[in-house]
Amino acid sequence: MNFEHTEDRRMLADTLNRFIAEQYGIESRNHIAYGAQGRSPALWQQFADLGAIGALFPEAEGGFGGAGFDIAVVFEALGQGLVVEPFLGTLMVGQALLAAGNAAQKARLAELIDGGTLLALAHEEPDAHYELARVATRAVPQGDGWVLTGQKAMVLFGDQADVLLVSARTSGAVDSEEGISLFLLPGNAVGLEHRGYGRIDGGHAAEITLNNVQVCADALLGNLGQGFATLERAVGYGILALCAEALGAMDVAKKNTLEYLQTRKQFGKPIGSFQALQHRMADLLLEVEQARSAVINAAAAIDAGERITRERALSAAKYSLGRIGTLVAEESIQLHGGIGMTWELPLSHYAKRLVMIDHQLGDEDHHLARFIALGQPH
Amino acid sequence: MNFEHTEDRRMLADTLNRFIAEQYGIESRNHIAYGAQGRSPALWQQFADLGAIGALFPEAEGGFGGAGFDIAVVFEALGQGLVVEPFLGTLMVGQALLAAGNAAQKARLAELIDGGTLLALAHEEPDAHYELARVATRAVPQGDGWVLTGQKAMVLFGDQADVLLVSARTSGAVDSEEGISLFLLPGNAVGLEHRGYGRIDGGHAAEITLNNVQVCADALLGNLGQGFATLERAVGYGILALCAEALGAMDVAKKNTLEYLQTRKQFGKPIGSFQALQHRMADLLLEVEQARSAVINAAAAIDAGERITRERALSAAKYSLGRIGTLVAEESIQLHGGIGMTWELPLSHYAKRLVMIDHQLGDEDHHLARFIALGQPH
Amino acid sequence: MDLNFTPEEEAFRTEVQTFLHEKLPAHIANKVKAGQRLSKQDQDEWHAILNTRSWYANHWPQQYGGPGWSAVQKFIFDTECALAGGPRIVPFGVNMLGPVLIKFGNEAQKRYWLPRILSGQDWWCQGYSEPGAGSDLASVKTTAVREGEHYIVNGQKTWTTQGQYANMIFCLVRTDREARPQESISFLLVDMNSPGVELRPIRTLDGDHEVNEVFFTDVKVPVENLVGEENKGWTYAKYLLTYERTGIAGVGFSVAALEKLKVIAAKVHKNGKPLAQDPQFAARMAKVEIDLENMKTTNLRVIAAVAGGGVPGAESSMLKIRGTEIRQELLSLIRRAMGPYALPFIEEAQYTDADAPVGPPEAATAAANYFNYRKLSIFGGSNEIQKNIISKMILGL
Amino acid sequence: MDLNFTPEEEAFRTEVQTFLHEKLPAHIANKVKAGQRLSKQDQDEWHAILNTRSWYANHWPQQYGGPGWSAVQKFIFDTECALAGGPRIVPFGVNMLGPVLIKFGNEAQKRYWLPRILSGQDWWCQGYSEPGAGSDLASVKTTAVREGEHYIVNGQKTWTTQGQYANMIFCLVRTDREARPQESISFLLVDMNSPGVELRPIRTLDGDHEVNEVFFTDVKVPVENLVGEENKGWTYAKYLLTYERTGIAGVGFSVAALEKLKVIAAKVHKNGKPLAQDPQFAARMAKVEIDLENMKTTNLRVIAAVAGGGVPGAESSMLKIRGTEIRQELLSLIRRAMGPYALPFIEEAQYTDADAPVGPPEAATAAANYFNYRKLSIFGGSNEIQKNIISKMILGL
Repeated sequence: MNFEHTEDRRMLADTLNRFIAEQYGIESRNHIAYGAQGRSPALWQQFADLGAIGALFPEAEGGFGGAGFDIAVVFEALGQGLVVEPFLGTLMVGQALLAAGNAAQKARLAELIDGGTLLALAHEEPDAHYELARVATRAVPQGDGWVLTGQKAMVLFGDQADVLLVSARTSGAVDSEEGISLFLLPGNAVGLEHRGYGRIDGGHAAEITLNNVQVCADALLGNLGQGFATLERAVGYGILALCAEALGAMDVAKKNTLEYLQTRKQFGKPIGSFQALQHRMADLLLEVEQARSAVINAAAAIDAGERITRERALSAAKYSLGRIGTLVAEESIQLHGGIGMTWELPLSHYAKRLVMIDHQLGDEDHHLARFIALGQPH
Repeated sequence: MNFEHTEDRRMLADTLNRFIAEQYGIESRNHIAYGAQGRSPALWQQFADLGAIGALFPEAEGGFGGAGFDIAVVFEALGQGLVVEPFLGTLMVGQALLAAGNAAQKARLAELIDGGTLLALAHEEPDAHYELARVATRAVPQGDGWVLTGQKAMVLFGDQADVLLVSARTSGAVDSEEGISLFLLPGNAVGLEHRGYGRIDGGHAAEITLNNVQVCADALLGNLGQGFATLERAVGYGILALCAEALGAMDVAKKNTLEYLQTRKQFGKPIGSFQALQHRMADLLLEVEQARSAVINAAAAIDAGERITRERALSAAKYSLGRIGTLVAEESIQLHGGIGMTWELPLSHYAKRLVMIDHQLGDEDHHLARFIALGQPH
Repeated sequence: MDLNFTPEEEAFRTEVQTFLHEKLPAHIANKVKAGQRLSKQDQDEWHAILNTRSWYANHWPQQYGGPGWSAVQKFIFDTECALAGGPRIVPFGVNMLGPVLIKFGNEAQKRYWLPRILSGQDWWCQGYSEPGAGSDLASVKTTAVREGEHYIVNGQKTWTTQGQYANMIFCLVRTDREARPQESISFLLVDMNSPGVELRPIRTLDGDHEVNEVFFTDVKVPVENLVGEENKGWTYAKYLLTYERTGIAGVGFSVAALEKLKVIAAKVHKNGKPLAQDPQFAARMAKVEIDLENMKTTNLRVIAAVAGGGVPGAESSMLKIRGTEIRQELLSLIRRAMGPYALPFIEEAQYTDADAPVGPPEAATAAANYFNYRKLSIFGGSNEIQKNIISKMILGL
Repeated sequence: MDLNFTPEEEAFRTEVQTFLHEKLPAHIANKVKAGQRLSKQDQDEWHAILNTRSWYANHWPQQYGGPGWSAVQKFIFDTECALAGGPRIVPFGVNMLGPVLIKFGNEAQKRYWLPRILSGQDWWCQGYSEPGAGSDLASVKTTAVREGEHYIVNGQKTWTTQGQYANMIFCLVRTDREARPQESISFLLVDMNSPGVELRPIRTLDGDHEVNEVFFTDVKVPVENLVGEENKGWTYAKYLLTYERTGIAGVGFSVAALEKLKVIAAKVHKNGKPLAQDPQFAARMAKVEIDLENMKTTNLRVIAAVAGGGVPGAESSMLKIRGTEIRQELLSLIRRAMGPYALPFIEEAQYTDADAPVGPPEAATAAANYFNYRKLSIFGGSNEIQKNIISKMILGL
């Protein structure tokens, strides 16, 4: 047993933290995050050059990491800096390519690691509400290829992506795990419409409409109708990433709140001398340490163990980080008082991100229910 | 709108409180509650003489009350005094007699109000876990009457009751609301076995086994197979009573805890001067006031409104009092520290009663689920 | 003990409902129901409509233009208004300053200022909080020094809600630097257009501009703008803070929000079934519904006690704490119900329907309102301060 | 970063499992699994079995008869023991006094007392708490006045767990009335059979007799029973309280309790379906299971930090708080799962199977254990005191 990161990972974290502190300070970050694109292609390129993308993928495929703890280290640093660049989509689509891609498809990975391609996962749909198997978008065979029709919701940077990984149903009922196929589409495919928008916590996303989009045979990723397992694996990486990001963000929120309690005075005393606030801060600290353990459990599980064990650890972590992230956000604001609600204070942006992470890839209720369902005898 | 009790009810409460303070102080109470019978027939008779039983039933039937607020006033006083006498069974069976009894059956009410009969509701069964419609006990016609076979769980004073109101299935599936019939049985019926025991919070109960118990035709209460509505109504009164009892008990627990915080010193100061404890006490106070409102809502609803409205208010109250009662019990003990766990301190018995009330007639989870189910479109 | 409203009260409810049905403009009600922000024009319009029936200053005695309502009537009015989508009455002039003037102002002040409040001629804002003071209102640093027939005011106020609409501000100022805080504060009315007054917006985390900082640099204020006596302002300030706090639980707001939530939970689907049938979400909804049902009665009990001659002291702190908790929980649930659609943020959709929201219509404001209303447990005396008050007053700790 | 135990540690786990399988008496394991109370004989028997392998004093260095285990090994041992139904080792002699004697006792004391602990010849209890002192241990009032070769002890101790089995008690006593508390306390070993020692049982709310009051009236204690230096006892007391606190979370207990709860929830039916399928109950179970999974790793992280040379300070307060919360929640759920059958109370069924319980077998002890274990958050430094410690040490508040 060993709870220290390897030397390599510590160096990676240091490098990222330094780069973010220098280039991605809160003012730059807000400028980028709430700007027209919701991201900075220039800084994204620099992240790639630093190896932040490569760290998400194994050496055998051109990266230099790819283990659960590599991903956790990268996203924890991104969370500390509230980085809004398209890491999440890159991780999920990249892992899907790795898991199910043919040689030609895997070959895209190099470009991806270089930061040259912007990838987006277009999977969730308006009525799914986090249920992974719910796919109403249909792919109908036509000639050598397929025609795709349907709607995709809240696709991260879906308005700017070079390539979208789209899930579509080729058979089965609308909520069946069987019959889901995955397709790689260029962002500018004919019939693909998008409505882009900013997110309340910064960054961009888009609604995607597929109006009889024609794709060739080689657009199919993996086996026909067998896309669910690939999807679950890719989204599992996304869940781990979001959990680690939340951990990074809550560490900053906690630190800011602690400093505020130590320095802010009211009724002539630092407000941190009030016992009721001390005990709430102690609770918060305890919860953050439990959240840290949940991330460690998820990072360890993603590389080992059979499906049920792995997915339960991921759901346990997403439930924990969702619940604790919202708690940390709300308590941090409350302990700050009015100033905690101002745009000017970095804390408020951390609070927003922490709450909104619970709205991505399944909220605490969803993952608690999933944890229970996965634990039932089959 | 008026939140004052009538003069009559205030007098009744005063009388009961005085009597309990004089005759049912905590030492006498514990002697009675944890004694061989778990009750005091002599004091029960005095309660009857004071009108405490009569207050539970309407004037038209020989009582002098019977409204929701009459019942609440009586049981709140009983809760303040931790009285273990067989009021609950008396209320529920008495109300069932009122609702569904024929002239001969109703005639028993006078004796009941005089304290001369000990009644028990024998309804819940081992696998029901609070589900009201679950009745596996069967009544099979034989000659003019019926033969009853089955098991009844946790029947209050079931080992000492003169008369038991027993639910049994005469048709329908085991969990159907249709097909439940109600029978009045003498406590010494042939084939009726009981195993009596003390309860952890004082008072007695018993497991009842019905081994081919033969009853005559006139034992049937109400219409054959239509007992559910009567049962629901009777248990509704029981729920209101338990809620009011819990309110009375939590007022005492709160008062004791407050006094302790004011007088007990640690590190040279009254522990009530520690802000973390102050805030928890403020929370407790707030919860108790919400509990009080829940009892008022239930008492008002039981006399008015159609079934769904009434039963939702009752479930809302039982959920509230279950949740808040347990909270008050746990916090009261915790704020007292070690002394709060001692048998010698009255508080510990209030805490036990508060927690165990949640195990009677449906716990907070059960009533939350019931509140939800009753609110769904039918 | 009787939970029913009297026939007169029920008739009043009908009267309010009819009024709202006839007079509440649809363009305003739609915005309120959608959780959108209102413009100054919207608010002025609604105030004027209410004032046609003396219902705007509904906390005022009849002699000053109020309706002379009981606390129960106010409760009924607030609830019906909220259910119909009527906006909250902006409280600064009519509900805060008005009662102080009526109780402590001189005749000239009452004659001059009260009608201007009713007519909407003056839009008031509040100069209570100062930077770094938080809920410690007695630590006022803004000074007012008497020079002939004027006070010269210097200092800074903050968290001034809707100050950008206001032409007048009522302020707590320090008029004696030597005495202890409670004996050195005065209550002063300041024209926002005076030279030396500067307003700077504070942007909140949801991107909105609702609160402001107000700076005073050698601002000349005529002495007739002093309310009551010099150095007695702390008394008036406390009166203002505790006046008519029986509506503080915001039950009307919550009842309307719960109704909205139920509609959403029946409409939003999770994998083919309404969210209302998801066990965890249903439990969250039921818990807050029960808490609200209890709170309604708790609130009415406090109102009845006040009507019976009691004084709402720490009870209003209880209403404030649990009332805001319930409102915040309801806004959390609306946010949660949106699923991934809580993330998109079209700033314009906060104000107008011109820019269609992404996802269900309720999604447009769900997250922003959730964040915005974190203020409920902070402003107006934070919930922590309310717990201190309960400890002192009810518990005697 | 690697969460796996080493092959050596896994081999150790197997060794422990084999030992438990072979040596743990069934009559003891059954009682533990049923949540029944153990007799002194049961506990003595188990201690002696462990001591055949030097596993009884498993916190001691090898030179004194301990196994020289790492913190990880202790964690594995505790978890496997709990899962197998092995009783908790009674800590007072072996885990509390032992380490103090080893660190601060003189050679004669070590030679005399340590073997008697191992053999079970002495049964120790703890004389720390005093009436009215609660978690404020420094406010010791029991006095020890030196007279020739003896101390004369007067005063009272309380919450003395299993004092009725003990022949020896270690006490904090005040040996200087003038100096401030931390410089006037001494650490004294007292024979319970000395004239003037009186033990009175305290009955707890669950009807049990587990804790006691101990009264000292002019009790003569030989000076050689003083541990370390006079007036330095506070240092030893604090050492005792903070020594080896990495097991304080009680993860083993919780893992076993969760397993028991799952069995119960699969077996107990609510209207025809296992309780495990009731959405609200399933959610309660899942929440505590996840919290426990996280706590396991939190605990191992602290253990690893200690192994790496760190000192468990406030971290052990975190383990104490959340560890006891989890244990109490599991006991609550077992109580809840019993439904109405939580109410029957057959006192004898707490101790023996002779009197069959009412309802499912687990019902016999469910409510009583729930009430009894409210102590977890009170004794051993209440959870409130632990939060104060966290505030001071980690937060610097």
